[in-house]
Amino acid sequence: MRYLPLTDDDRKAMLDAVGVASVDDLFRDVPDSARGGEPTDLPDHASEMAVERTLSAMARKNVTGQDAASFLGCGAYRHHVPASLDYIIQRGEFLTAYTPYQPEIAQGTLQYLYEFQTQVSMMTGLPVANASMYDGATACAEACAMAIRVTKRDRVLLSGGLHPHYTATTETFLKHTSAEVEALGPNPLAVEDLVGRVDSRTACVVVQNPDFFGHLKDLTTLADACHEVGALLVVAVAEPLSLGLVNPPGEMGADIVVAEGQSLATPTNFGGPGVGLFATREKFMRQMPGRLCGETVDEDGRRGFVLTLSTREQHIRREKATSNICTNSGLIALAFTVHMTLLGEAGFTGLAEVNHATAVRLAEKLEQIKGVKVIPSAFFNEFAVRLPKDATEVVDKLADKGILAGVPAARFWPEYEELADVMMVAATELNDEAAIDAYVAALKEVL
Amino acid sequence: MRYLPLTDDDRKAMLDAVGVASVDDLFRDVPDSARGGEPTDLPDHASEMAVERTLSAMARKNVTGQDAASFLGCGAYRHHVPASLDYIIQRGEFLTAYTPYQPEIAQGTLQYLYEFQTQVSMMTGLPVANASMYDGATACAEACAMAIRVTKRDRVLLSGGLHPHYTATTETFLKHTSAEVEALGPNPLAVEDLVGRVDSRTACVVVQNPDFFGHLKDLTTLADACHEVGALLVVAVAEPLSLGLVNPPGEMGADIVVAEGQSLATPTNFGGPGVGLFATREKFMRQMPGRLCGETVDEDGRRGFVLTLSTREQHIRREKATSNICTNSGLIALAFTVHMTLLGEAGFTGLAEVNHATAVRLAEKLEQIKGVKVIPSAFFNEFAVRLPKDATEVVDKLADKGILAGVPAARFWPEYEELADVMMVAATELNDEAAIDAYVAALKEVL
Amino acid sequence: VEEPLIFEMDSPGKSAVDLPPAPETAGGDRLGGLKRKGRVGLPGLSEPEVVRHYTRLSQKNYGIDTGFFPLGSCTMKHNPRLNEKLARLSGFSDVHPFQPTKTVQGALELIDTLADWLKRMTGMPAVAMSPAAGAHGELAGMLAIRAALEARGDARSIVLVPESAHGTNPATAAAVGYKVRSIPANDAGRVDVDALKDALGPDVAAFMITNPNTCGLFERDMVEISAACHEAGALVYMDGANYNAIMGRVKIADLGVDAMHINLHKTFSTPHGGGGPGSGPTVLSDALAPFAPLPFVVKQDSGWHLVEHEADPACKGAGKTPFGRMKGYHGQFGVFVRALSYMMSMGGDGLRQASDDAVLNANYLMAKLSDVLTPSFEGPTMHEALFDDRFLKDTGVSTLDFSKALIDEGFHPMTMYFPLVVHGALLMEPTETESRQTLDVFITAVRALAEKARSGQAKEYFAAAPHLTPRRRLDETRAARKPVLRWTAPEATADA
Amino acid sequence: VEEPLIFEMDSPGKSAVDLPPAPETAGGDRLGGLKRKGRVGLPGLSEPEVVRHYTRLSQKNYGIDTGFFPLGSCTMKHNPRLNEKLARLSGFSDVHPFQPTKTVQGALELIDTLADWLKRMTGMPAVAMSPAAGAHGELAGMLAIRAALEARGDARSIVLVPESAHGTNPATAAAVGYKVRSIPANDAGRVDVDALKDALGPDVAAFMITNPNTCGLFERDMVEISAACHEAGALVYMDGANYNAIMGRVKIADLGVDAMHINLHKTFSTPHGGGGPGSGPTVLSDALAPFAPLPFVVKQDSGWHLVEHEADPACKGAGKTPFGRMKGYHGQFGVFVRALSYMMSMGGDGLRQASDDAVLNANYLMAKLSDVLTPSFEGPTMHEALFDDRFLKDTGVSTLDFSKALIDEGFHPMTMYFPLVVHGALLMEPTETESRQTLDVFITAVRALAEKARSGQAKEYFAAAPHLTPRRRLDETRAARKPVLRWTAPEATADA
Repeated sequence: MRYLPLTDDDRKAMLDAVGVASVDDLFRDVPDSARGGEPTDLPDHASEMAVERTLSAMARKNVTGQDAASFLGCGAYRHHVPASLDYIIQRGEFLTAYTPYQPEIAQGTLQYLYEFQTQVSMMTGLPVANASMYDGATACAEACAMAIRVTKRDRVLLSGGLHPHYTATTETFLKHTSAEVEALGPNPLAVEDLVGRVDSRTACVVVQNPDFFGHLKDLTTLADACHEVGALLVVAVAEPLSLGLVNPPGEMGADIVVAEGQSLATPTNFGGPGVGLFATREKFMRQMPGRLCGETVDEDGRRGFVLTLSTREQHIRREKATSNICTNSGLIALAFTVHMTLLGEAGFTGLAEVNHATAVRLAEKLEQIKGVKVIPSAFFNEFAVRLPKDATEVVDKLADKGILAGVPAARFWPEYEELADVMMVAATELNDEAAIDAYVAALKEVL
Repeated sequence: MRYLPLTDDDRKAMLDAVGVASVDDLFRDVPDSARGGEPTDLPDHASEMAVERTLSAMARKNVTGQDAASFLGCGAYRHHVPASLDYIIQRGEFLTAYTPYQPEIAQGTLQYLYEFQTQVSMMTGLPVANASMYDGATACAEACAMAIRVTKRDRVLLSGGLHPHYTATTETFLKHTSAEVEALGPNPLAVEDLVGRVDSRTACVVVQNPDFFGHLKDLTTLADACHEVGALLVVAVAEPLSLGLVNPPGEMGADIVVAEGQSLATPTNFGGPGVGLFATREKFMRQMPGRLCGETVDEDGRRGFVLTLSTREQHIRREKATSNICTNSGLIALAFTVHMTLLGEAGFTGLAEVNHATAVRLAEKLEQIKGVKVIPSAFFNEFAVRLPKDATEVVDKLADKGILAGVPAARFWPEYEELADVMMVAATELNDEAAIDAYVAALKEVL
Repeated sequence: VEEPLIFEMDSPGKSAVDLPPAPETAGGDRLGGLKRKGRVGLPGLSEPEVVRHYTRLSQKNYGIDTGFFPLGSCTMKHNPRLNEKLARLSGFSDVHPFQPTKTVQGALELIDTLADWLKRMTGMPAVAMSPAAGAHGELAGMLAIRAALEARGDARSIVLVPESAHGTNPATAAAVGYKVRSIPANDAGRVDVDALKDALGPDVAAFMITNPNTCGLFERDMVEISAACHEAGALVYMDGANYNAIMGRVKIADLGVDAMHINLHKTFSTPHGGGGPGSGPTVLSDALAPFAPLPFVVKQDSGWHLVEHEADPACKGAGKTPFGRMKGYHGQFGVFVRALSYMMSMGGDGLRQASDDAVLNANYLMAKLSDVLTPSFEGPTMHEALFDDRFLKDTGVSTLDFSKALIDEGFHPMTMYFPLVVHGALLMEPTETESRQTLDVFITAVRALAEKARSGQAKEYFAAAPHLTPRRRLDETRAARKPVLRWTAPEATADA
Repeated sequence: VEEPLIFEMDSPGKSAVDLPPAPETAGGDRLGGLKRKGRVGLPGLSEPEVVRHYTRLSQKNYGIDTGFFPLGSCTMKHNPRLNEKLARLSGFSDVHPFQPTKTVQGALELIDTLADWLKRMTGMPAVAMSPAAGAHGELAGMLAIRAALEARGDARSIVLVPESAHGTNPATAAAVGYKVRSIPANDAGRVDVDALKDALGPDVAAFMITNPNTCGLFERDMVEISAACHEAGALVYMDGANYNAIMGRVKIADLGVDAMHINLHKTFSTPHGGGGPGSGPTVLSDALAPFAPLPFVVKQDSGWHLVEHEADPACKGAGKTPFGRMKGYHGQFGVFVRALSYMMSMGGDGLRQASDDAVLNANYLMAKLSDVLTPSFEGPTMHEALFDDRFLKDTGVSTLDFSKALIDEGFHPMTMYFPLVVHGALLMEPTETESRQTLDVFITAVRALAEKARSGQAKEYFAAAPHLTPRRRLDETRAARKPVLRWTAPEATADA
């Protein structure tokens, strides 16, 4: 067993040192009725080769973004991951470290978290950011809980354009608190009246930008309406690359910005792990959930970094903690921060431009197909389309032709018949002209 | 251009510091007639994505050992490469280091070379080994040159069972020296009379074990015959894994052992890079080619390692050097040594046993096919077979069925008609029962 | 060598990424006038600079790959590279969560196979796969408990937690709307069963217990505890933080528990990554199974099916009433691949041997250090060895000082000041992936330091430790008093 | 922390590899009685121990990834990870050299594409792809020269080499059976053309010249030199060690040379790997092209064809008479993939810019250090800055001491004592992948050290440098006097 360094000789000598006859004696505190836990129905240990063969066989049963032209989004985006990024995050000193509790031997982790917090702050347009959450959906739920703490109010209003998984996760997290969650239904066509629903009981309003259907919106009016009555505006960003091209939520009045960082950090990995980004105003800093890394000095006066404000956290505050989060997404945060560093200002804004142009190009070609309508007038790299046929069927047929054409809205709202012909389509820098043309041609065939 | 850190602002400031108006001025020593070397017919720089797309397209045009069941050997073997090995050799501190000329900051490289030399010495049964050569073929040529230096004789006798590339490389290397190279022709069926050809003019005899056709031989008699007349016995090992199961050449009287380390270090990589292993007796140490790492102490008396005996080398000895080798195969030597360390005694001998048993199993099944004859009576994991049909055609047809069945002898000796029906077949731990059965079934179909 | 922040290395206009050209569009942009006006503020670096920067940062870190990491309750075991390699197969990594399920049968098979292993190992009938980490798994377990109690019309209001528990336990209970009551430990370092029984009552929803507990001890009375809870109508949440000690040895189902999370990033080596990503699948009893969250995978005749809605016939029709959703998508899939790679590598026999070796290693440390340190409780211990600071009495050396001095010896310190039930705790968890040779070197170093501390001559040495690290002790008070959480351009600071 | 040798970590029976079971065979082994009797002697370690061992060893190394590496004549430029990633595509790595060529069309296409780039860049009509490193490429070039001369019945016996040449040049000439004559340098650090012309004669086979030369200078008279050689019936071998300075700037063909090797592991970043593997394709003039070694790739109507024999119609029929074979198989294929990945990433424009930046960086170093160090020759220099040790006169500090002191400042030393034509040489090659910021930090450090040396107060400091490394200066004399080239078990030593 290649991972176990003890030999039988070691075991014998160590049992002697401990003063017991066998390992069984060390388990003598286990009640008799709970002995015999050996999982005899599991296979024995296996060689690398055998494990690789088994898992490779499973992997081959999936259609990948390399096998098919992929236009899927809905909060998980396929971007090129630079080779140097994947090298850096595999370095053992990063990969096999723990949460940086001993700052003297964790300055590597701490400094990148500080760089990460700074980047997230810059992107979102808000002055403070934490060192990551599990993902965008849980960050959204935590933002609502935080808004409730900050405002000491109970009403949470969720836009119908919010990612349905974010909505469901937030509802679940707040289920057993005093909060009242009002989640609006999806309606990609209508203008949602959020302003009219904000009142003095409202802790926060949550909107997504661009929203789940791709609509890009000016949030200034909504922010003003929230602030007028003392509510917070929470903005969720499912595609953080959009921040390279679009006015950041912080500048449109958002009080908390949450985002899913996957798109800039890792391949889609069937949806996980991601990394939740979380930024807010300075005055709410001590109400934030999650780890925070701060600057300080060491005994010799040299700049260094530490985890800080841990009095918010559960290992100090226990049941009074701002959140129960402990392990978060350190390595994905590293991937995110390395990618942002590789891109820099020019790369980040340039990549956003390529994405938008690619999506516009796709939209222009789709609009030329009879019966196909691109729904949002303003969007970034993703938009909902209305098809002249059932979207689930279209997607299914195109999958057989090697095109992952989009995500049918019915996958999220099977009960909304009016969404049956709606499909969300995303385009990134990985979709070249040939893939777009193949898509358009195949779509024409099945319509 | 992502690999170039200078900005135009930097360039301008630096040109000012240098005191010239443009970079062109720095090239003013280039004669006018040789200016204008810009390769205008080459494409401009490209994104990672674009390069990856282009090279991936080339890669997909090849049939890999994962696409087809592969039974190819002839000096390049497909073995499982442990994941930890590939991680270790990619660590920047190893990958991006230079030859360890500054030992104070190269103890990592130097210690693994010392471990490598020790492992090679243990495996071959000879007391000293160098820190690697380019590959097995060049190591073989260097061994002959060394034998000529040691014996001050000129005749080199190459067995017909020596890998034809080793033979050709040796002939090329020695072409313009005083040496007389006698290379015997291939004959997988007959017993070669090497003993009868050794005489007092012989510098060395070179044999391969197992030989190119898979024959495993006791070399003791030949060694005695060489030593009796003052000649050296050079033994080439094309599959070093065989040394886990087979009596090592050093114990059968070899004076120099050369080997190709690829099989234990890297995937087959279409044949390169490999790593040449080179071991000999202590008394010949100062006549060895290539780098040597030796133990010493530092100023504080602590054990450390350095490159040593460099007075043999070309940067000191210039035209009197033992060899012109400079860059060798450091990183592949690391891969080799990591794999040997991972295997250890139990893993190395065990893996050799699995290989041999797999080859025997394959031989037993092939022998049951009418007209197919396994040629060597003793072999390790590879053997020549005689087919009832032209081997090149058989291999070609089986390739179309997804079986890389073997290497036709005619690929090396198109002029030897009597070898037209001979094919070399190898089996390793990567060939499972299912692959063997598929092979046998497909072979039956085409015969 | 000092390493600046990336923001201090900025050359405007530079990038380490070359982009493909943007395609031409017929109608210009479609941003609706919402185009960003100002700069983001990101620095420009070339690829060589970025690779060197993060390489150098990494060299300021300590990981399992670099040395012994006996951090109690964190199970810092070897992280096999095979896990990383297989998670990067494009068939796993380049798969989108919303592909038609017929195109992701392998991914669903993998989730179902991992779930099956977890169920077999624990003997539990169900498992919620989506929680993203241990604390998230606790939340899932407690939500399931609350859902089950509400389903029987008896939500209750109190959760009992031993005083030795990890902070996540009370925090989770509070997040699910429960009041928390603490249960004291007895002199043997275990739950005071009488106190527990006294506390149990009609308003107690659940008891959250860590077993092996945070003192490294197996809760001998676990079966009795579970029975008492169930008798009082309460459910039992077992914190699986220390599951590594008993996997393959104890079937969780035999202990009578209703829910337990499993930290794949600890127990199943997937790895910790400097703080995640984790994954905390939560095994559930029959009582809780119907309330498991969405989504989940079921095998049907036509293949694997992903249940994403309550309205799915595989949900409602099958008597399932999920309590909700824990996060986006379908769980920490990339972590699942790594965990299954590890589990298949170890096999049933290897996983049991891992527990045995982890426990043996801890008891060996305990045996070899008991005469110089002060063990808090009588053994045998499980996978951890707990000492308190009595051996430092009157030396002027604190637990913190002692731990920091270990860093100079080349080791990561043990967990300090936890659990809270002993004074100045030192909690060591060697795990099964350390060799006897490593333990012996560590033992020698600890013994030498203990003697040095007790000599009374080295107070200053300890107070100033560590001496050999990239940074000496850092001023945490300053960091918290006036928090600086991001870099700001020097000019901007001057303006402020 | 000291790291033992693996042999000192042995636990017999342990292995870090789990094997599949050996298949059953009907007739037992077929080893003909040649089964190994004794142990090999290899140590047994588990995977965690092996990973930690080599991780710790790596931390004792310095590489480009960790810092500035201005080692003259070694072109230590950034090694992109994209190269590593693409070389690991299974379509490249898991391909066997003896597959039917119809199954390796992509591999042959890659070789031919790389050859095409090399030919376009240099303007040379042919390239031998198989040499495994620079010195091996020199050998190929000189073998081709000898073959060409023999083909015209005029083998000749002498090769001329400048005294500033790398040692591989004379060693290679000798390996091809030539006598070596040295050509002196002039005061400007270049070949003394008059001396060369005097030496040329009917018995001179070739002139081997490095350009830019090892003093970092372009050989201004190169065109004239080539013409003079050709006029005398000799051929010109140009050592491509310093090609990085002029690629995209100078077409090699325009210099009149007949052969030049290209170090893919230096110029094309593939990387150096602590001493290889390298790859040294050698471009050839029309005069040498027919003699290029086997194997080579030709494009035919049916696809790419691999010529492995003289008897192949694409060989003999095409007027080719290869001089032989340089190594096993078809060249350093894995290195080819990396080189092409780099070249396509850089493009024609990027490769030219790389030369420009490399030359600019070297001239910047020269400009910024000329007042404190002593430049050996007047500039402009090409990609290297050469200084001699006059600035250390009477300080008691040697070039070696000075270089070792740089290590403590966080830099890899420059090349020392080479080229031999200047006294106490210090040869710095910054390459184009270093930023101005890095050069400035280096310049500051060198200036400070130079001042320290000249202060006369720091002789002992320099003599004892480096101070901060895993090992201080090592006793090389001891290593060479009684060489210990392998570990031996302590017992065995005692017996001896």
